[in-house]
Amino acid sequence: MIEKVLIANRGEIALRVIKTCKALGIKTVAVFSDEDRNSLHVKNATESYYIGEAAPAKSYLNQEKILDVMLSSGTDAVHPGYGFLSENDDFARLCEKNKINFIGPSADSMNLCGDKMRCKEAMLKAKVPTVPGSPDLTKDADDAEKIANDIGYPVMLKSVYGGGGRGIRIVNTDQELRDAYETVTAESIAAVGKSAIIVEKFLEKTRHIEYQMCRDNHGNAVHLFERECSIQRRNQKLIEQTPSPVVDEAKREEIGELVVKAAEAVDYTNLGTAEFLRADNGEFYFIEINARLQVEHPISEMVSGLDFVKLQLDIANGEPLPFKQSDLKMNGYAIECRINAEDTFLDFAPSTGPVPDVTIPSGPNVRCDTYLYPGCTVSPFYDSLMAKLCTWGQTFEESRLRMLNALNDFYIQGVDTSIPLYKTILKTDEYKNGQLSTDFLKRYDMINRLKEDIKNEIKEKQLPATAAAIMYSEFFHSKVQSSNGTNSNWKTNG
Amino acid sequence: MIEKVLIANRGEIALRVIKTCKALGIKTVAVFSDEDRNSLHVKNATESYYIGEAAPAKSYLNQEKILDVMLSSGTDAVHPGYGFLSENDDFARLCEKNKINFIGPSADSMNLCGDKMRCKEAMLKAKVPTVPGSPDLTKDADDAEKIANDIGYPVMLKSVYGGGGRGIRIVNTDQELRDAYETVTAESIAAVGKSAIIVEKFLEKTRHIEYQMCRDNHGNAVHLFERECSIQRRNQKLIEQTPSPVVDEAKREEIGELVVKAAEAVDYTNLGTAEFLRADNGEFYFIEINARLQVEHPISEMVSGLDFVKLQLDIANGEPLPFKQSDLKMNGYAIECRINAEDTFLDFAPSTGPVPDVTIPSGPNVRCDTYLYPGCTVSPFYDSLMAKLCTWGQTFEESRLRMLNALNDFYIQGVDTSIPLYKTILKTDEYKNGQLSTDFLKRYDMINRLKEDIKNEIKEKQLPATAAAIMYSEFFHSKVQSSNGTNSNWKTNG
Amino acid sequence: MDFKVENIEEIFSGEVIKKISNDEYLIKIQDKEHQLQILNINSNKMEFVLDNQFHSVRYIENQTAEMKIVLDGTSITINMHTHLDDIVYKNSGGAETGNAQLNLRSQIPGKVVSINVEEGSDVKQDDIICVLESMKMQVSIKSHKDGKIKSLKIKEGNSVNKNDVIAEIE
Amino acid sequence: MDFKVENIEEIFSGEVIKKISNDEYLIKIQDKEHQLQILNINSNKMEFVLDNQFHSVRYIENQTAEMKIVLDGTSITINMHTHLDDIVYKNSGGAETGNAQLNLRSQIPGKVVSINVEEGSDVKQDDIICVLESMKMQVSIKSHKDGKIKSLKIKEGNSVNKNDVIAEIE
Repeated sequence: MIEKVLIANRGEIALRVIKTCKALGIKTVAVFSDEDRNSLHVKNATESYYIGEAAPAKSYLNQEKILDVMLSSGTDAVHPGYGFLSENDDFARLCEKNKINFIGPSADSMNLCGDKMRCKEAMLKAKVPTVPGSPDLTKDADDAEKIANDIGYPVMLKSVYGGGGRGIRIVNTDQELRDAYETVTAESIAAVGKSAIIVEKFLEKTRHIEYQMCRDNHGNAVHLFERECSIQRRNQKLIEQTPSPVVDEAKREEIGELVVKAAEAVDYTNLGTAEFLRADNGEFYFIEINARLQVEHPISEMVSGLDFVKLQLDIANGEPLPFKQSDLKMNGYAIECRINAEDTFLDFAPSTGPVPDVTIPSGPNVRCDTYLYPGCTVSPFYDSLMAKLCTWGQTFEESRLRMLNALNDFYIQGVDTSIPLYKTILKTDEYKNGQLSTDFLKRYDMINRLKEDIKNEIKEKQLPATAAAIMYSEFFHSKVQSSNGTNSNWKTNG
Repeated sequence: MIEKVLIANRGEIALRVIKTCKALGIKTVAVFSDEDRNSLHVKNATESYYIGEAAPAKSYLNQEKILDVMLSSGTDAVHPGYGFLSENDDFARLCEKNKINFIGPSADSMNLCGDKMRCKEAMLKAKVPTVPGSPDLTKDADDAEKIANDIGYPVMLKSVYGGGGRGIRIVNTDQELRDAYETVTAESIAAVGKSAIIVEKFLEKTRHIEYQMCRDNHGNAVHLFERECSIQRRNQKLIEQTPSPVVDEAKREEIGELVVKAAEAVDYTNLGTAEFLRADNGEFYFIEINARLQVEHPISEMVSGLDFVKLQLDIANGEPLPFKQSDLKMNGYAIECRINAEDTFLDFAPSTGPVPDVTIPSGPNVRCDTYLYPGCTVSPFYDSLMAKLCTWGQTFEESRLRMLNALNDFYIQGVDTSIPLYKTILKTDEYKNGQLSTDFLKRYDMINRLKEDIKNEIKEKQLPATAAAIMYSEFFHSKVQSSNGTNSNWKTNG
Repeated sequence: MDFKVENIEEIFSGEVIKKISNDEYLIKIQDKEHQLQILNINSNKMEFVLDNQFHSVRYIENQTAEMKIVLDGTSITINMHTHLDDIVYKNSGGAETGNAQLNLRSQIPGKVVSINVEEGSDVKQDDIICVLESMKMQVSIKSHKDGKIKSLKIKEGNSVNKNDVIAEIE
Repeated sequence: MDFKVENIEEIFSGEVIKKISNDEYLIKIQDKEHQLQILNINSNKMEFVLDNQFHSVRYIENQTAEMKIVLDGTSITINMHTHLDDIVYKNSGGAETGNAQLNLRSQIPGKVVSINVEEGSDVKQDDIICVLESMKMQVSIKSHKDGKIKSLKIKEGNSVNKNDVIAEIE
């Protein structure tokens, strides 16, 4: 039985894991870099250990150091979160060797999932359809160019070690391909220390639909329904929802059966995600397995009623799944907005710095997973996800309205955020009608519509804004001129 | 269609109503007394109007003033919340006369529900079993004493206008009865401006189980399951849960059918609550109808997935219920703890004053309805409920563990709270096993067990507490003596 | 320095041994050394890590020999002195307790709704002296002993705070 | 006083007419009177009720003729002057824009991972000058015009803030 879990991560996901462990009476061990000395995960864990400098390679990716902490603190299990070491099979193997329960799939299965080519082969063997593309890793940019010309532009360059949209570029010409090849290589090396690139046909007007996989150590497997994550920027998800507007009960079951096959094909254990592209003609193509808990898992928790971290712990403890597929029912509609620190109008460039004040939305069927607190700092060393705002409703409309309300309540001082963009998106007919695709933002000209919305919002606030300016002048510029009488006429200065 | 709602209330329930209205795009009008100038309901509503002095009679009970605001602000509906004017049929009639949609039952139905004697008659006629007691209102203390001697002590004195446990006393002797008669009269007059008292047999080791009633203007009625509210102090609910551990599917249906009959017997419309005592032998006795939204409605929202305020608005708009009884399924387990400002060790005496700091718990399946914010004040003019902390779980155990976790996270500086008591209660085997009764606290000696828990908790914290004291002395008493060198030895002063 | 935590018998000795760096200290409690790192501190509040465990403390009230803190959400009173054994606690004396006590104090804040006695009245223990209203509750304040009302310190309609004197009873 | 809210054409005149009580004011905006009550105020923040509507404003930045505020969560810039019509906005000049601009500035904060040019190099518009890394993303900074690198203001491995000069290009 797991009694003490080290969380090899930071930010909201570390807090998320701590929350469930605390409720279950399981001790938690946090690790932190210089940058995270004052972070909430350090304060909420049972114990906290310093592991090095801010740069991930010096701390959150430092396997030896993390292993030291696990051994010296008497930890019996490790939760890797997402990113960092979560899909590093070397780390999983290191834990296995040191008899530390790695909460996730086995190192071998993770290795197979991470190797996009071998994984694809396994899927083809299991009759799970995949996207047309290079049969193997590219040797170099020349090789990639040759394959691209064979299958025809546009193609996608993809680091097999990438994840969450990083290490991916869509290119239309040989020159673009050559530039991108270098960048993807560099990003992949910076993120996980290695790089290997494949080329795939880029399908247009596709939807990103993924399935939560769940398989125990005894071979029992189920899927926990789909999530549609089509609203993206730079191949990274922005807004997710479940159920998908284009998946009905029959389709859910049909693809769900493929997902169970996929999990079996790679001998996957614990929770994971099978990602699919859905072409405009309704066909589903397997793209990859994410061998970890996803950022967007809360919306699946909301519609399934399950606590996924508890489920992960139970599976890691060797317990058999407590349910069969037929026991699982989807209940209601959930939406997640990823609240990023970024400047929407500057091609989503990162925005970092101190956050002197923050108001976190709350209320019935609103959930906000975040590391933010008044006085915290958004660090340039880690990714731009500050908060995950999720809402649930008995209908999609209820969920959408709650999200709009919660977005309005969310105030983050000091950094640019994606909140205004989401307000605009959620109000469009295209979003309401479920006309989703991975190029949603461009297709429907969202950035310009956001600009229009902001202009209108300011226009509506002209009167109180002017009043606020008047009172400021009154109080902080002309104080000396004022009389104290209750009914005296004050003159404005100027 | 309702477009603008005045909320004739304050505190958490005003905020609760505003939340749903906002999401639905309905404008809200808040009213506030001198004491509430800086309260959150004033800040969150679309418009806010001052209505008078702190004492409820001068503001929140001032019907004329509130009507003025409704008429001048162009309000088309009023939500009364609970307490204050919520069960005042004169106010409901005043609204009806002025063509303002009162969100609740008709004035006539409310009058019938509020008159406990006539209501009881109606129930007897509809074959809904009731508690043995006085056939009519008592004329005076003498009359009450006579009835008490007829049915035998212990008896309960109950103001027919009371609610939420106020205006109720259990007495064992003639002398106690005479003292209590005066107090109950005074309390009832203070709260609602009038008083009339009945005497009822007091049943021992009973459970308080209530059903959410729901009936539209077209005669469609359902129940939205039960809540068990047996853990009480001074006849006021402290902890509620749903489902009740002693209600199974068959019992739920059986009593549920009585509830629908009860609603029909008094021509009840909108949401309300039918309260029952469940004797130790399993019999249910109807006690009264609460003709309003209850404090504890969130736990029923959690297991039904419904938004009760939205449902209230829809019914008030004349819409037919969108579901039949057979469409409704209970999902999971929910618990509510009422976080009161009171001193558990001083017979739950009120505790009031400024709250310089507060930490509100949050997280998956945790909901906290509260008016608290850092820097707010708990006023002696209004009731002691500061927050309603609710948790949901797929199992009762999951809900209980989440509640314990959330109670641990809840920090309220400056006033005494019932949080420590709830932590103790939730950890007992008696609570876990569902051995509930309205005398739970006394029966299981909870106050002494709380004392023991607090002692142990402090013992566990001896080491860090001593460290905190050492560092305080170091920093704020001996600063002058200290050297600034990095490795210098500091001497403690002493 | 000696420290005694509330009603726990044990007395702890404690001191700072060494300042390791700007925010790190080595402290000794009952002959055992502990590492302590301060995350932030002001006169009301400190966040610190003790032996790799995070704690948050609010300093509520400080007197020479007594300190009230809230540690990780728990209220704790700490007595401290160079040699705690020598001190006669102020609470252990007989003053102001039980029958000898002159003042009847209110243990709750509230508004005086009625006064049931006059100056000079004879009262028995548990006789109602006055009724207060707070948070819509009526609470009776009863005499703590048999005696005579020497003086009344309240008026109808006025507010009283917690610990205010209601009456002197001799 | 005249006020102009961001890029909205209209110019509003506004003034305080009367102080009604300690925290209540009568103000006039565009010839219409409004009641304003202050709930609390300090130099960074004000909460007020205007015509029975609550608003919260944070004063982020204040200069003589320009004020940046966050009103109910929305960032707004307000220009103000006795007679706003007379002012030539500093932003309407041609300095530091387009082709004439000497400085290439970074619009994001980040660490310099590579520099692709040297001082004296000839560059074309959109040529990559350097690559920054921030939040695990690599972002290329491109030349804003054709020209020659007069000086480079960055070093590999260093951090740059938003608006820092990357290079002078002439």
